[in-house]
Amino acid sequence: MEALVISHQKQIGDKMLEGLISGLFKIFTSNMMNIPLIEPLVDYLMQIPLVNLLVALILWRPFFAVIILPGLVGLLIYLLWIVYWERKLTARVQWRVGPIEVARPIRGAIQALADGIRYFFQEAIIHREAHKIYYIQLPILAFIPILLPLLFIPAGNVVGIKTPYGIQLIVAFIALIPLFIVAMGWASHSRFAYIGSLREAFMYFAYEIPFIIAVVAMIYVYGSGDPYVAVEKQNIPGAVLNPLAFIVYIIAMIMATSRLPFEIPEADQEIAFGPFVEYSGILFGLVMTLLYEKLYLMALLFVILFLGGWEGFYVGILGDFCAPLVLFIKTVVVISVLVIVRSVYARYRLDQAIRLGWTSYLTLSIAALILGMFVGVLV
Amino acid sequence: MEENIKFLRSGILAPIKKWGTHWSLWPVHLVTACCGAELAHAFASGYDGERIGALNYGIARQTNLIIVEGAITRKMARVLRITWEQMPDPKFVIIMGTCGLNGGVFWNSYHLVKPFEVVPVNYFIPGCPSTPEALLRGIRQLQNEIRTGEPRSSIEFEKVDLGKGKMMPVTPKSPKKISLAPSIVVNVPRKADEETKKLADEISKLGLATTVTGKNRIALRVEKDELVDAAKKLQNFGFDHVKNVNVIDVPNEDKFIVEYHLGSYSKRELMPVVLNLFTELPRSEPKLKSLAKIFPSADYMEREMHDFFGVVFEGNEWMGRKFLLAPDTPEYPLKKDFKLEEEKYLR
Amino acid sequence: MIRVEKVELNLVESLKRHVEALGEAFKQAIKPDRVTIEYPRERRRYPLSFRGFIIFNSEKCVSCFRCAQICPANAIQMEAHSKPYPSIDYTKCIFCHFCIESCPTGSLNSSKIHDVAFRKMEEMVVSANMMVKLPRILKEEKFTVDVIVKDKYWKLLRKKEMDDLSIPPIKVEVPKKIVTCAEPESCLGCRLCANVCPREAITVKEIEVAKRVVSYVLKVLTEKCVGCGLCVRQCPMNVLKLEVVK
Amino acid sequence: MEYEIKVPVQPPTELQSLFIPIPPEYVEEVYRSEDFLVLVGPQHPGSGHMRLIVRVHGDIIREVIPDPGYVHRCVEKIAENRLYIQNIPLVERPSIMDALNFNLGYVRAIEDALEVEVPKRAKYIRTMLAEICRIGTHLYDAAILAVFLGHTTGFMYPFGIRELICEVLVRITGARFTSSFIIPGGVRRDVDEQTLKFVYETTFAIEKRLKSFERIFIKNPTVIARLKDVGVLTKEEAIKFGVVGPFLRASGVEYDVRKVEPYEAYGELDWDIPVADAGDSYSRFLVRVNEISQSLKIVRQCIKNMPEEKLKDFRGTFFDEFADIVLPQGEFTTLTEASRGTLIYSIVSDGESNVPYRMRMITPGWLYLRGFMESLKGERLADLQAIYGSFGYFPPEADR
Repeated sequence: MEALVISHQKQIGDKMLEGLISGLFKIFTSNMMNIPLIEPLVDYLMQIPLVNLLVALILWRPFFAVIILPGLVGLLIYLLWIVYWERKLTARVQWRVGPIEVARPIRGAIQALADGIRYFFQEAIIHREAHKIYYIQLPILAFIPILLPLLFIPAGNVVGIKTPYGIQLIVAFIALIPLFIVAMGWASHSRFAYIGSLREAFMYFAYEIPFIIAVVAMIYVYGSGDPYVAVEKQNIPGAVLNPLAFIVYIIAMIMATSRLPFEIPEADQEIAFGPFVEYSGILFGLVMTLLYEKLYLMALLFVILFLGGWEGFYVGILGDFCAPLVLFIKTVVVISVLVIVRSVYARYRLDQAIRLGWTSYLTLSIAALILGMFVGVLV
Repeated sequence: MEENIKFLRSGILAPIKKWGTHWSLWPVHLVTACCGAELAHAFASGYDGERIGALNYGIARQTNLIIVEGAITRKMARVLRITWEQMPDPKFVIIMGTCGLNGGVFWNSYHLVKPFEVVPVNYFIPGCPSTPEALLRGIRQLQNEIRTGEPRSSIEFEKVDLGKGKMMPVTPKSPKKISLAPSIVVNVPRKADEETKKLADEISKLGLATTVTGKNRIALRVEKDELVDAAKKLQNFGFDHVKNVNVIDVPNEDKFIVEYHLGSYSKRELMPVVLNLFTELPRSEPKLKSLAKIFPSADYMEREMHDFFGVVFEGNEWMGRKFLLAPDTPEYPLKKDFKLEEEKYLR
Repeated sequence: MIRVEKVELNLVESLKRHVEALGEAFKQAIKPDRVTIEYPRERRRYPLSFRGFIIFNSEKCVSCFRCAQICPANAIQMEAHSKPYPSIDYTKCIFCHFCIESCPTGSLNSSKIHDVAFRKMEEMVVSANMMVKLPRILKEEKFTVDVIVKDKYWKLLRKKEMDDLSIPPIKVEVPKKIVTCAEPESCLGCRLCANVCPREAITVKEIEVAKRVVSYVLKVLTEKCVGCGLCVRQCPMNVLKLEVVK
Repeated sequence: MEYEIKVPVQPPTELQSLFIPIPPEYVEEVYRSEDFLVLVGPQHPGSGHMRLIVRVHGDIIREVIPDPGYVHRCVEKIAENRLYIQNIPLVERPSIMDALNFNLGYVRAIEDALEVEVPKRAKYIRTMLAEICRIGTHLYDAAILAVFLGHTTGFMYPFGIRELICEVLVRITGARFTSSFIIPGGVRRDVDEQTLKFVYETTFAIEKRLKSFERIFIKNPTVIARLKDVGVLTKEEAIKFGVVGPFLRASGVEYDVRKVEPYEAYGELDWDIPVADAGDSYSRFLVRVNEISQSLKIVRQCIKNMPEEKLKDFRGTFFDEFADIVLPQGEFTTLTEASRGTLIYSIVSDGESNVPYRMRMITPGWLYLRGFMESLKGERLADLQAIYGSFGYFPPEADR
């Protein structure tokens, strides 16, 4: 009797599992990417039980957008590339070679990987006066505001969550990141970290308002906060539609991600990396990439708003994969050009940057807003 | 914990770790002395240390290599140790420059310590300063050591038999001749041009006895108590800053000679002139009034002389405290009774 | 006198300068004026006047101690081999090459070796018998780089060859000298000169001139004397002199 | 209206464990008055080998107390124990990029005492070398200033150009930095025509490269924004605190030892001293930039007017010629215009020993340290590095 009950329960369990799997499978397949290039392979894998679930999951559009491209995997590739490229480009401008000996045939392209591995295996020191729990948690928690915007960034029909307020949500989540940096500075309990946190907070005020106004100006131009509408309306790129907002956005990107000439919160020579002064080992590896990740998010939004988003070339054989790829390539190119400012500019002082932010820069952004309203009426 | 460390050192991931560490030796920014100039060359456009993965980086926490650039003084030794302790494991030390090895030209200095007694050292690089190539060679050797696990010098000397013999019975005399009873006169009159003589006469009219000690050099002797008055007079005359404060220790006459070299920036005709205002003090009670109030430019040099000789400049707020020297330096090292180690010519 | 004017930036001037700076950066990014010598792969060719590790020629050395005594860092100390020969302590050597300049016979010479890393301090004390031959150093290079300036433009010229690190010894033209006694009557007979001589070329004989009056005869074996001058410097009465031999 | 908030203040304990030359009462007083002590250096990316104890009120610097001596290597004491000739390498160590100026000053003091006449060709070679070192030092300082402002390209370019200067020095003297080339009565060896030609060509190459540097750093608006009107020393202040060299000239005083008391070949050449009136960090920097072009001019003139003359080669006789120099009794003071300002050697001799009885060496860094500290007062904390860089403060030079 008991055995029967168990087997019955087991049967019910099996059935439930089966139902779950088939339900999931149905969800995944209903919204699956269509890539002609790998179709034979996908077809083959789909016949293998369980593996087909995995394949379906990977090719499920929301999953693909968040985890693969332009999401996490893309982010990782971008990180390895940009850290290397920034060093290499800077070296090129500076009459030298840059990292090369690590892998000479590919011009040292895996230098960032070597540094990452070194960080990973290095001792992570938590010094005595730090607030231990927050000190360790914050670099990891800081990934939340990095990952959340990825949900709303669309690439063609590959999108995490589709909403007409996508742009506003992305901006809102990006605005969370400085909070974590300030908190890290506080948890570090060090003089320079303290000064650095203050600087970060001040800089936040300097760039955030013009940045939001620039985005709002573009929303006026397109008449909607929906990324799809924005991309659709860009027969002429947004950069031409509202060049003022374009300039404001570029400066905001530089300011928000602490690039020179606005590398004020970190200010290596003044306050020794400010909020990150005490971090070492893998924790420093995490916080060091934080601002690169922020740059990536802002550049994704930048491409969507000003450079026609995923509209570019279309290769039939890539199918749905084409749009994320175009978006990704555009983003990386934008950033790769942008990092040249590191080798051109000296650092502004905090008060100069804030004055700039609240006077000419704010004025420029308001002008961009007014222009955006006019253009919005016309388009 | 120890197991974990052991796993990291020799476990399955050890080769990856070694590879990462070996291509990512980041020296910390700890400039300790003048070899820093060559270090900068090694990491600047000319040699570009970044090629081999070494990126000069800001502070101790994020780096794993200390390059000790030359002399480590008693003051700096503490900082070196603190920096080394702040660095996360695994960490390495390279010493460049002879100052950091056995002192080089400063081998018998009273203010130097040997860095290899402060921190464990992986490689030593000779040279004063070491060339950028030598520094890169040091980093390269360290990379090889991390990769292969066996430390090696990059040079091999070939021995040639030169026979065996004895040193001669008498050690050759040192070339130094040092007078045992030196007589020190700082105002030896020397011939000079007319202008200097005229100027000396003019200054003499202020009621101060001058000697011309060369072209544009005038010496002026005053008594200890008259120093402040004389300085005020000279300030009104046009001398506006102190170029040098000097103390000469003459133990066999039991005196200190305290000199102030005055100059002028505001009067064109006084610009080339260096006026040596000096006075003598008994060695047992080396006290005099400070001139730092009249000439603020003398302030730091008076503090320095207090460090070196123990002369008390009354009125200078820094007296009784060390300024330039570390707290554990021998007392008043520039006095003649403090002797340095002598040279040896035989091994 | 040149008066440096105060800079006033207006918007136009400022923008112009921004463009200039960015333009320079982009120009370099596209066509860099690279000046890097990639050291482990290539080696800069230093001129023959370069001051590097010291090479020693034991045949010419007269053990005159000049190198040891002129050394500002006291890095050279004499070591007993068949004769006293200099040994160099590279933990102290500052490569000023006063020793080479002082050597009257040209037994010390420079080389182009300078890029050396030692593992231990003890290895850095180099005896005379290790300095005779050019030491072997680790070489990884394939190219040699010359710095040339041509038509106001600075270039690096790479050649696929290994640089010879030895420097041909420079001929020293110092006339040979030997020691003579200039004032034999002042001799104290302290025998310092005889004892300090590395070649045992001086003998001092005692002669009784009258009762309790002793005179000393100082004899120099001219064939043994190499004119190192140690005795001249040692003599407390300055009775010895170096004289040029024809 | 301000309310006084009474909070028990506890000065940080870590200050006691460091070697800090200020009394604990001072620390306590600072913390009671709402101020904050920031220790900058010696292990800090934006400081050299010295500690600055900065008392800040908010972001404004109230007072800076220097803590020098981290590179004090006792040159003066050691010099009393060495032969005159052995001191030549010693005196150039404090400032190795400026070695030949330091060397020259010391040798001139000996020559002044011994009244030696120097061959004219040797004088021209010395002048040329001194100016090459001056270019090198100004470039070095520009590079350090750039890196303090976070401008890495501004760091790399001057150091790239310095490679050429090192090449010139190594061809002439045999060493990249510390050449010990100038000796009493001349130079160690003659310079051949080919090298002189190379040096001549190099001056143009340097000029050409400096154009790039000018576009990317000197005229960069961000650099001007950081340096202009920062750390101002008025003419009166500069004189009062005894500032020297280009920093004095930047405050409007026309004082250059090479002009007021010409030595070597400076009296015979055609050149000018740049002077600025503003006294701020940017004019301190620009004065030195202008000096580089003047120095290049001097170098070219030296090579063009170089007299043909055979110089003595000291090889083999170096010891016999120089080991036994004995200076006459007295004190001999020479002023030299080193790159960063007036360099003073004052040698006291007893007339019998062949070592100096006392050698006083005052380096420019030590002389303008006071002015540097005064110029920091009232500025923002972030400007500390800008002012530091604009002074080109090099602690080994100041501490000796």
